[in-house]
Amino acid sequence: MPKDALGVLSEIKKSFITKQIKEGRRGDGRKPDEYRELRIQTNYVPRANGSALVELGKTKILVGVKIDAGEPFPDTPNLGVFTTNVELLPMAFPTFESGPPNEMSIEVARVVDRGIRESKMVDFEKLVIEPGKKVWVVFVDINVLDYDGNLFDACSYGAVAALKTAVVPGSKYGGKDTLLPINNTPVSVTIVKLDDVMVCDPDLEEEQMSTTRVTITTTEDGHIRAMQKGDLGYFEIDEIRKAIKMSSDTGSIIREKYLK
Amino acid sequence: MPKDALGVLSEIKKSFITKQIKEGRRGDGRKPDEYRELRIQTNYVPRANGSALVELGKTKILVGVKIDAGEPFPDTPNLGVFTTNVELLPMAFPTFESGPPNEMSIEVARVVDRGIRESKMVDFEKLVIEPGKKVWVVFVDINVLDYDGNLFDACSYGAVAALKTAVVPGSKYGGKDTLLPINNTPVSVTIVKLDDVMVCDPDLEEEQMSTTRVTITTTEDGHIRAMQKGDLGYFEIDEIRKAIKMSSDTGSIIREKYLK
Amino acid sequence: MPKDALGVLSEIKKSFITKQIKEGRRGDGRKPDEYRELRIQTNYVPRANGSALVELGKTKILVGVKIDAGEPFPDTPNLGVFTTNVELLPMAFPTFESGPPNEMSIEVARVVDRGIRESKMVDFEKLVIEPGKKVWVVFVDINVLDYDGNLFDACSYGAVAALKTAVVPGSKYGGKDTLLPINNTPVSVTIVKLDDVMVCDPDLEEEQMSTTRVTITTTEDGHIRAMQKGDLGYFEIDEIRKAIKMSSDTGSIIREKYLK
Amino acid sequence: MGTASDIKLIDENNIRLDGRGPDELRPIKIETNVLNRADGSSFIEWGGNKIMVAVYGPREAYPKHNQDINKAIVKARYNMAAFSVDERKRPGPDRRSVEISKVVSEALEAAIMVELFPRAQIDVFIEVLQADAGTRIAGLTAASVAVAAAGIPMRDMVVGCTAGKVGNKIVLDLSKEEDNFGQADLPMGILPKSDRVVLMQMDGDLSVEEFEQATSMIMKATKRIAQIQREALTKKYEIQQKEQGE
Amino acid sequence: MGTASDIKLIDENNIRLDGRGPDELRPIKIETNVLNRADGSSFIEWGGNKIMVAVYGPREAYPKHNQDINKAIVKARYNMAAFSVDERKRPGPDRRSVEISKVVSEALEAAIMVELFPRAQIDVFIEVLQADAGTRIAGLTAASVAVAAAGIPMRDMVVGCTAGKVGNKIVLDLSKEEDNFGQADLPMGILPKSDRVVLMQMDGDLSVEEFEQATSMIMKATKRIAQIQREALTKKYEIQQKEQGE
Amino acid sequence: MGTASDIKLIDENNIRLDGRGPDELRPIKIETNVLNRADGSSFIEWGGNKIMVAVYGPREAYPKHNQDINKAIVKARYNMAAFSVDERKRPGPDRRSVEISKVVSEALEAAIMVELFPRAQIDVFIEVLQADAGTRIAGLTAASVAVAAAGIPMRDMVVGCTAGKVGNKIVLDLSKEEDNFGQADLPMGILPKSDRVVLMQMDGDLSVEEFEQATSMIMKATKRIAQIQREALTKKYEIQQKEQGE
Repeated sequence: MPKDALGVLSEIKKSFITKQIKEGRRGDGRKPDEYRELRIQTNYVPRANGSALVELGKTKILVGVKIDAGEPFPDTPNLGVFTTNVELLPMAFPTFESGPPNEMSIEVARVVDRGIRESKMVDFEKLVIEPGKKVWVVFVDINVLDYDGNLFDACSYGAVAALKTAVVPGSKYGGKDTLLPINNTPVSVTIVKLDDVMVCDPDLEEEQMSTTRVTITTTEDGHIRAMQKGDLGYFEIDEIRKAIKMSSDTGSIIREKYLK
Repeated sequence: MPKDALGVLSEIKKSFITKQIKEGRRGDGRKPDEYRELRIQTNYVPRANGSALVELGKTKILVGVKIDAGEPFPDTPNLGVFTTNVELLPMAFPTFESGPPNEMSIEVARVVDRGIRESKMVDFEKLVIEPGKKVWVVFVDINVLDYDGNLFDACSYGAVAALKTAVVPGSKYGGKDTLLPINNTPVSVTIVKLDDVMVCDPDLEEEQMSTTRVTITTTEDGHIRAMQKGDLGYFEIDEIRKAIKMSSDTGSIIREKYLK
Repeated sequence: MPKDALGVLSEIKKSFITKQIKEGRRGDGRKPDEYRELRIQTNYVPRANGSALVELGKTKILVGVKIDAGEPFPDTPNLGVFTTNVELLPMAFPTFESGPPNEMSIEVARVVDRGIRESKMVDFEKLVIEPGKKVWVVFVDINVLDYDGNLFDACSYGAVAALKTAVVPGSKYGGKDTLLPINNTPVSVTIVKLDDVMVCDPDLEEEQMSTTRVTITTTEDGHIRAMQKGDLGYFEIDEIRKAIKMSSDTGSIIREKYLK
Repeated sequence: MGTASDIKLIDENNIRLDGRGPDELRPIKIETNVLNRADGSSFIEWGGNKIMVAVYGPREAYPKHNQDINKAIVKARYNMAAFSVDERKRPGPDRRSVEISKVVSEALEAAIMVELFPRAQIDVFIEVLQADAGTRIAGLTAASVAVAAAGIPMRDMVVGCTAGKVGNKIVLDLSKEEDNFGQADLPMGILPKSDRVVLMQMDGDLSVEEFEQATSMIMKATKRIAQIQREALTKKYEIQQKEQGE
Repeated sequence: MGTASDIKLIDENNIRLDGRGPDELRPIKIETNVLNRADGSSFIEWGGNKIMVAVYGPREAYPKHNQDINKAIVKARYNMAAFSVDERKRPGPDRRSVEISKVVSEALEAAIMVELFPRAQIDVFIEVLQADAGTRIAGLTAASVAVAAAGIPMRDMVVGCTAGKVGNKIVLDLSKEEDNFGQADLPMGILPKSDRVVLMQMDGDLSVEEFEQATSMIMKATKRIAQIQREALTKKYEIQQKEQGE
Repeated sequence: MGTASDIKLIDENNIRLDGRGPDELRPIKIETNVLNRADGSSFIEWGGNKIMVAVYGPREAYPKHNQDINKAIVKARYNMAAFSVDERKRPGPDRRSVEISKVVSEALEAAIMVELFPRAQIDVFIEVLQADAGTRIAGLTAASVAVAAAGIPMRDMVVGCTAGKVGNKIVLDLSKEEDNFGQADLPMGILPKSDRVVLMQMDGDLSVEEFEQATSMIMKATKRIAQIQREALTKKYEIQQKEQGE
């Protein structure tokens, strides 16, 4: 996280936020398990095979899915290919620079990718055109346009929403266009610790103040499909238990409300 | 343009040049529409399939053309492939550095490429060996050896001269060697504005003093095939009209004299 | 050589070493033609097709050989492919940095490669699976773990030892595993000049003090197969003669004792 | 320009494939302040193009040896999203986008009062989210709005517009098919107050007369586009004033 | 996780392919000070994994603008030798190793008293010489020993350990086959004195109950691994004291 | 070295494919001051080789942390034009050119009075425009002339020359065919006043006797080549003096 990008938070502001959070209130008035206003607009880029513009508070990302025929990996000849890429566009934040993916964008991309892959959301076995030779290759490209914290969840929601509405362009090869085969809906929820209080969906100020972070992705069955602890601090086992519950509960709401 | 590479021009020199140019004279005594001494030596590198050493005043560049069989682009299966590359060799100027192409070398390469491509100088339809599978690939590599301004024109003349004498090495694949099929001869002329006076073929001092630049490529029929305005200033529409005429007139002379 | 990596040698230490060497003694008590303690442990990485851990004094390197089927080079359709790569791991020395190969690692890799290739140690004609189409590709990857001088010889001994025990994995393609076909055993010996005294197998202190360096690779027949002079100084022809003899004599001992 | 095709791009009644007349623009919509983090931003829809622009600065130029002691440097970066075109584009700059970034930077710098900000840098990030022919001039048009929205003083706006030749006729604002199969393409960047040309590229085949015709078409369209720019900015100021009024 | 396979990874008697029971670790051996040049070093063999770790620092952070005026920064670099895996790996970092380097750096920094060394940098180079499942947690375990061997003060050691799910059963310390064909993988980094979690990643499918079971298995194993770490370090100190005594 | 071939490179009368005797050089021609911008320059034709060299410096070494407080550093960059060889070469350095740049830099530094220019850098750019065997020693020979033409003080010139083995015979100055199909190649860089060796590489198969023979052939040729270098420089001085005289 770019701690000092906008100038480090002033000590006064910090102690104010700390005091508030101990009383259960967050800077913007949210409760600990409350996520920011979420807006998802699918099919924002008709030229893509699937797309979604996501606004999570003031964080804004755009996901485009491109699907084309290609070769399978040698070790999985009967599965479609799936790749996830995150671009931290320099427009999104004063210190983001153009260039190859860095540590931060790679971590976000891999955590989003893992949640989708491990939940078996997309039925890759149905994405084979000619076994061992030709399969559908699904590219998920995530562009971060405006950064105000919690890229993990914003990018994950965008990828899931774009995939759920994505079309396999079979007509390009003499077949029919079909929806991408989807099995279930993974939802990721990211939780940070602010002075021992755990809150979900941190904005940038909270990210800068937090000591540690965990992203937990669950599916409809309440099972955990992917986790990623990050940042310098630690969690007690009990705190992880609490985080899993928070992710599962909040995740259910988000799934129902935005990712049907 | 590397404005301060040799130290910025002194103010005294600048005002002298400005005064002179208002009286219609340039630093080296040329008239506004007069190009520098031009020497083109083709077949300078016999190991290449075509080559030309160009001296335009003190600017010196060497073009080598390599032609070999390769795959066509998927969207143009029945056309030969053509690529232009410019290397600003570090030997050519104190601030040129080795490394991948930069903004300046890319712009020169693309403007040279565009003039040749858009004029339909080379008959790419005749460069097909096996339709959709195998075509002739033409590499134009331009090495800048000594830099004293106006790379656009020097590189363009070199590329045109090298292509006009280039041999398609059919004998390498059991056929016959033939000349590259050529339809016409595009000529690029670059014009800069020195305190509202438009002059062609600027040397480095003039480039450093100029406020803006335009490169215009025309063919025998007097038609415009490519244009590129560059640098920070502006042109009035009337000035562009004048530039087109200057390019067409001077271009005709150069075509007759050096690029037959 | 990283002259000032650990701080430049103090002048006192330098003049002490110089004085000693004029009396025929080296810093660690060795004679001029004496190499440091050498330990070679082959098959250190069973997952590789061949491997060797080499300790030459306090220099420690690990070589892994990977052999797999691949395409031959177009100009040598009936020969196996051989590549040598040296990684100066940042763990090996305070100023080594991760990143693409630099001048130093490329020179070491190329000198090691040349010694093996020019001595015709490996019988590449026997590494053809299907002429012109499929051959065995031999990758020699050398990782420098701890650096105390004379990488040329340490890496060369490791590569030779690993290749001599390497297995061609024919069983992977329905055939049998066989030993890599080996004809002979090149031995490289590196010699530096310390104030006009020539010593072999320099440690880092000696490298830092030496004025020039030569690496000479010989085979059982006493023939020279590869040489590389390096560093800023010079050799008299007579000194080269002496170096060749030193390399051949010391090389014979090392071949007998460690590379059988 | 000029890949052969049997498509008839314009008919005998001068009606183009998408129903437009020769001198008709595609629909254009500009919004400002669409991003929170940037100092200024804009979003343009021009035909099927969707382009977002963010401006940061003036801020200290970095690295320092790039600073100009007399003025700000303007660095535009034109970039296409991987999914913005039919075939997925690999992320990162290619030679085309390097060239466009250069000419767009130069066009903007001609309009911005760079002499007010010595040693500074003004970054303009142009992200093409969906591409549909004419991205460079749509991006330039939006960039000019974003610079103004960032409160950076300008001598004039910059308006981008293209004319071209299809079926031997000069037409305004090429569509994707016209761009792919047409005979010439002339993108220009104009300062509308003075009709000065700050960006011009051309490829294809134009006689001098055709060039005149194309230029005059562009010059007229420029006024209309400048009006859309002004409205986008006015709307912004209205909102700001309301907010201050509350 | 979860590539389909007919291999039966665990049988009805809870015996795993390599003969281990569900909560059994593979053999682990740690040595310290295996390198001369580094400030601290260690070598771990864990099952078929062979991993070498070198520590340099605390030294001045470079480039300077990376310095933190309040503490040292910890930069771990996880790297696989080209020959460490079945198919030769091209040298240099890939996306997986960038991610592992990041989470391992963060886990180590949580244990090191970084506040003692403002503006400094501690480099930890983790070189996987042979890979056999669980390289990141074996590397983390060895890295912690190497940092201690370099004499850098730590609040606690960091112990890495993995649990996973195979054949619907929770097992400790996945083998290569279990990693390739299992149902879940949960690598953790633990501070053994306090049971705090400083590294955690998971992929696959775990119910909440299975997560509990896996975590408790890891916590127990942590004590055993911490003991091996201590022994490796004690042996080192014994040798040093003998040397000083002589 | 040593790709098998049926070509007979030298016949029973010791006549080589191109008609030369064993100790005969190919034609060599050197010109100086062929470039305007560089501080010194030269052009060499050696057989079919065409190589241009430019020298810049001594100038302040950059970046600063590369400066040597005791002497100038010499950075030669050997580079082949894309069209200089039979198959087009991709622009940019490959491993071969990195190695050649290194040994050529070292050879030149041994001859230049670098101690006169602390903290400085001398750049030597060697561009192979057409390659025809022996480019590194032709480039070194020309580089030495370009350094002298730049007015940089040298202890001695550096002369490059190659001997090799073809058809079991030692011959001077290998041609392209001899280089491709011969048995050994021994390029050397010599200071002609002192016969000191500042560059030496070898690959192939040479007995000690053959090495002696090759070396003595090179040493003799060195004198001839040094003479050509001197003449190229003298011509330059003549021209300069005439110019000054006018």
